[in-house]
Amino acid sequence: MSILVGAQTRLMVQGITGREGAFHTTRNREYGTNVVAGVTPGKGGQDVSGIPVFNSAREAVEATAANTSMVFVPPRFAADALFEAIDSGVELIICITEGIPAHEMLKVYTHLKRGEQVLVGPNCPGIISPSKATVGIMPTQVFTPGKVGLVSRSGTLTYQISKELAQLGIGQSTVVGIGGDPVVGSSFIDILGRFEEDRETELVVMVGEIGGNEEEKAAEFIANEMSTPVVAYIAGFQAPPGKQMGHAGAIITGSSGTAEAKRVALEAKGVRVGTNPTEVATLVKERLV
Amino acid sequence: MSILVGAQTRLMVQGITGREGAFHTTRNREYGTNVVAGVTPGKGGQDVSGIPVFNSAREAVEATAANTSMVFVPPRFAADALFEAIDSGVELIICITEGIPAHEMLKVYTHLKRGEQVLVGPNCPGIISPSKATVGIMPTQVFTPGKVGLVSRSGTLTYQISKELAQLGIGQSTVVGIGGDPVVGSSFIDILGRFEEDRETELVVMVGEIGGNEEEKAAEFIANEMSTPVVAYIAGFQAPPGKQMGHAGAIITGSSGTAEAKRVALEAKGVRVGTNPTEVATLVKERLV
Amino acid sequence: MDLYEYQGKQLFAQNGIPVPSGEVANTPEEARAAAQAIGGKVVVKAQVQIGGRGKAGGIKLAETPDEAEQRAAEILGMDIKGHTVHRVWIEAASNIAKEYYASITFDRGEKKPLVMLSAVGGVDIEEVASNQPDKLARLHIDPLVGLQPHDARWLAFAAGIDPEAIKGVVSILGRLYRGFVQLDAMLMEINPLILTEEGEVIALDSKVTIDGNSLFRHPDIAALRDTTTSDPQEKMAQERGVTYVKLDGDVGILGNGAGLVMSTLDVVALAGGSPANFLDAGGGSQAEEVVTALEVLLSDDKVKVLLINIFGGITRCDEVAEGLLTAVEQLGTSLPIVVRLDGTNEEEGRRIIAEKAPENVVTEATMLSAAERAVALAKEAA
Amino acid sequence: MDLYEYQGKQLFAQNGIPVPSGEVANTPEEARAAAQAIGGKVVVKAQVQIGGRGKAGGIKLAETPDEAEQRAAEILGMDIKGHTVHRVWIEAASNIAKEYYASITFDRGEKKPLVMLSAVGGVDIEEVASNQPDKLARLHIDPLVGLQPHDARWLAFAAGIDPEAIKGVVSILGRLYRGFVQLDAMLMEINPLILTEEGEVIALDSKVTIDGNSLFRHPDIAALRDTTTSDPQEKMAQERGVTYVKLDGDVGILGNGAGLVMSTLDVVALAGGSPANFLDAGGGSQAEEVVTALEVLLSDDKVKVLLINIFGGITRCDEVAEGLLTAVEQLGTSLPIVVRLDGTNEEEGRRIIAEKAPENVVTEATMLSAAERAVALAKEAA
Repeated sequence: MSILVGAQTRLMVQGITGREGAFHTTRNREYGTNVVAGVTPGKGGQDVSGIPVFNSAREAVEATAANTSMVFVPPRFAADALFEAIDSGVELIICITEGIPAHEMLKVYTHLKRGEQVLVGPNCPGIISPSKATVGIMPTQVFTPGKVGLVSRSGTLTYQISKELAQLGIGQSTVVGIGGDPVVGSSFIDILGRFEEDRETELVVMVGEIGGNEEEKAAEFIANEMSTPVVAYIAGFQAPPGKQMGHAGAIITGSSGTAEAKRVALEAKGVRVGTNPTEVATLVKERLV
Repeated sequence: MSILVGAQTRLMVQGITGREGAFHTTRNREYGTNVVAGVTPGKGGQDVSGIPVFNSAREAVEATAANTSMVFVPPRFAADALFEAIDSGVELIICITEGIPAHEMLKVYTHLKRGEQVLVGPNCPGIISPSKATVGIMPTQVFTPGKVGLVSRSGTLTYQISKELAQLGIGQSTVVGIGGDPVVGSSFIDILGRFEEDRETELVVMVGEIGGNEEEKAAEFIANEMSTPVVAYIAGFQAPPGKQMGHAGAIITGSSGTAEAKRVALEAKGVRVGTNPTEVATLVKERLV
Repeated sequence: MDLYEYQGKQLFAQNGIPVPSGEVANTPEEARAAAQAIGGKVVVKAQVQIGGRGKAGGIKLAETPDEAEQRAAEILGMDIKGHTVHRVWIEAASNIAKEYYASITFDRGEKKPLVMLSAVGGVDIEEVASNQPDKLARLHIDPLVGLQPHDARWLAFAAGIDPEAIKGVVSILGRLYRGFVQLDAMLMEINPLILTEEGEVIALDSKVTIDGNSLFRHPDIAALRDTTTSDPQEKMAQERGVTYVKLDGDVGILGNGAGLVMSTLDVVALAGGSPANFLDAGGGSQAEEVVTALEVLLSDDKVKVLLINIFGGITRCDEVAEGLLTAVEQLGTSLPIVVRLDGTNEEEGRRIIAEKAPENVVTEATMLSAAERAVALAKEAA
Repeated sequence: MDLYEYQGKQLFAQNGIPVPSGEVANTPEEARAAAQAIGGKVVVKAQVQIGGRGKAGGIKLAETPDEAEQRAAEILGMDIKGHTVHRVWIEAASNIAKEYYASITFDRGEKKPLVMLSAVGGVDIEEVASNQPDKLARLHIDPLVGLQPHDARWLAFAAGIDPEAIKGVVSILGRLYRGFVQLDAMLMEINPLILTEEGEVIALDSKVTIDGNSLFRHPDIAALRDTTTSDPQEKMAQERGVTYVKLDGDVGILGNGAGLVMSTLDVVALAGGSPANFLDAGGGSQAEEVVTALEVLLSDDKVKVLLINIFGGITRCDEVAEGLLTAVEQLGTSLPIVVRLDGTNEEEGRRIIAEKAPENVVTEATMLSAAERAVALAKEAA
């Protein structure tokens, strides 16, 4: 009935004593997430609203059996925190931090992929399995439990589409923001594969945008590997070529990577692409029946 | 009836056009080894006694389906040649070169161990499966076909013990020199495991020396994992502590790593240890029946 | 962050990659002095961040300092595909025997650096890639292992580099890779990489893009950031650290999050309107950021209506509303402003606007209705 | 290659690891001048490559330059566990608040660098390891990833480093690891690593071993190679690049390959004899190397008989035989020499000796019989 986060989640927060870290940790816990530990070097022994703080991730995992880590550490120190999370042995790492140098993420990613652990993000809003658990910064009031999985490269657009779904009475199994950086730990395909295996997810919404070719690869994957229906949305039809639109994930290089190219690739594989968030919700409604 | 090298070997030689490389390549071929290619950057298109030379290992493998590489490249360039051999996809790499910086080997080893390929050496005399194939610099006249496997950290001591065996009419399935450097691709355990799986190897001789704790680990492995009997020899009972004896593999640090400690560890696990090469041959003779 | 040719070449030189000696000139007089200092034949090259300078007349040979001055006078101020030439690079002319191509790209798909090398250079490499794919050697590099000498050799042989240039090319690839990593580059391209008549291999051009997220550890490169852009809004946005791209229409757009802003542009276009810009106030927008963003938008005369589309996650709608009120008051604008607030503290935000905002500020409940209203207002104003 | 404390500290300083200021002195006068230049209280430290200097009286405090000169005079020339003191290191005295231990070892077993850190320092770390294992934090590092800041922090917290020293210790561990890799070290140890009364963390001692195979790329370190060894044979062997270790007996031993030579030593001992040395002429021994090796052996008066044990692989027995004849002729020795030749070109080698060698050179067919004969001859000569 959900993927990645849920009742089984035992959350550790790296960077828990920062302003944003403390704020969102508390909100995650209020939503029902089992937050078991925080990590801030030098603040071991303290607590944040009763959540014990440790000097290192390894110590925190040993003491609390945390299985998931949320990384809320400033960009200069985030790659180190990610290596620490990997070495601590948690199964799932969710990195909210925006602005991590791409070459550092390259090293983190290469190291990560030699093992079996999962990273979502960086530069992502997190994951929510409505009414079970949320890890990250998503506005929880937008989401309701249901049978639609949602995976997105964009944070605010995720909220927008979830809101449109809610207006048609449609809830979500899990919503995953994978982040828009050049190097993210989980791709569309990784998350689509998990939704495919989740019995309770009956349809998946994939929210893409210009740049890269992850949507094209996803189209291939959906056609070959998925029985669960997928509805897509792509942002950026009006984006001018060659201009940087907000983050590095959104550069158009030459003719490939455009919203139009992605739409064509998806529709060629039988995936309907909504032209705006409202239409996406309508398409979902039609297909759910 | 043999491990690692044999009739299936298709050998590529990196550094084939050097003086030593060309000499030993020719000798290996004369013994019956199927030498299919050589590699020397910039000499692609030439040949060494009819063996075609390529500019890169990848090209050589593509053109000749080589499955084994012998590295005969000077120490400054050997780590690069090892990375090249790994990336070329050959199954087995045998590195003869002596004097490769240990930190470079650390990187090569770590990279290697992320895959399934096998490295023997560096700083080793190679491998011979008598009357089938030889790869390396061993004096082939010392070896005769038979049912004893031999694995050794020392080159000349390997010849010595093989000669003693020959004098008692005992031949070998395969003889493997694993090399004495701080970082070698294959340990005693790796090779013992292969002999254990080889149906035609009825007994294994393990030739160790002072330094490190590979013999101690092997004792454990022999006791827990092997049904094939093992006879051992350890060199260096007269070595003074703390002095460097010839190569970095032979430093005694404190009380552990001494020949005596190794003898005790092996005998505690029921492995007989000969006090000199002649006695080793006698012990083998007794056990072979 | 894209660098100019001369900046990239300076970084090349610092990393041991041979480049022709040269100097920057901002005026014809400086060009003359540079040519004098360099001596001999020089090339005067327009510094613009766009391809096809040569064909557009932005690269010219000069035999003498006099001629260099004259050529610089012709090139400075030129418009090359919308880019005005503010600087020229004067460099010693090379005797080109062969032209190659070399680059390292940060391959997002494979999540590895991609090295490309071709014995066909000095031309559009995408054409080589599609028409003569066997002439372009490609190799992905394991980021934890790095480019090894054998990788560079394989590329050189596979690309068909001439034997006399192999050593130089292999050496340059090694240095290019080290530079790529140390400088946090997303792209390093040399086109053409030349073999000279004298047998040297040198970089005759450079295209370098540095990861903006890494600039905190490259203050020297951050200082190169170009502020000569001619567009006043882009300049203002750059100075204030706002992500802004100018477009052709009349509906000014402000949103939070790149995806939502792009979607807003699309929805405005679907509603028959024409976006004037892309402006992302960022994920954690606070009141003062909204003020700054509005200042940028309102300084553009073409804007007839503003569309503010906020979905609050980290961003709080009440803070956005307060920022909007402050901005409208400070800037005293009477332009119609359509506001859509959703997400964190949405009700409080809407209440603030309903109670305190002047008449020209209106709210809409959905993104689609907000876009439609903004388009309608823009048409009225036109 | 082992470095002296002062050499290691100079490398530490080059890598940004704080060390007390200091100078080397070869004479009491130089020690005085050094103390003067440094100013204030100094410590005079014997430079020997052996532990336990302090207990042996090799480390002394001096309040004034006069006193420094006096202490240096006492320490220079001292014998510390068989090591003669040729140099002292004069350094500014530190105000020690806490003593820690830090090291990085090249762990051959795990094939990874091993970092060890303890809040208990200035003592024998092996005792800490066995008596208070929880006081010694250990961490293996992935060589392709390297030591990350979080590794250093974990070590510091796990070792129980005092809060006020955490930052300094973490910083030093990072620099120590970088140095370990860049200098191709097999060991880098700081014992003690101290926290001063002033709150600084500094390295008060150094123990550094560099991989001999890497010296071609560290010419500056290669130049530090110590040639002050007092043993004439070891000195001669060092100068000529022969692997030689002096022992106590009277049977001089020459072989090819470390394993075979060690085995020869053992067999000589089993035969009731006493080896005079370990000498490995190397895997590819040629005629001139045999000459050099014999020169080293014959310069030792204690040697009563020579045992030459060669198993030819790369080494060719005929070349060894020729080298032996040349050496015997050049050096004019009448000492009994027992030769055993096996392997590549063994028959040719034996024939050369049988036909051309003087009477004092005899051959034996096996290693065991050769050892027994050499031992018997040594007993006759004694």
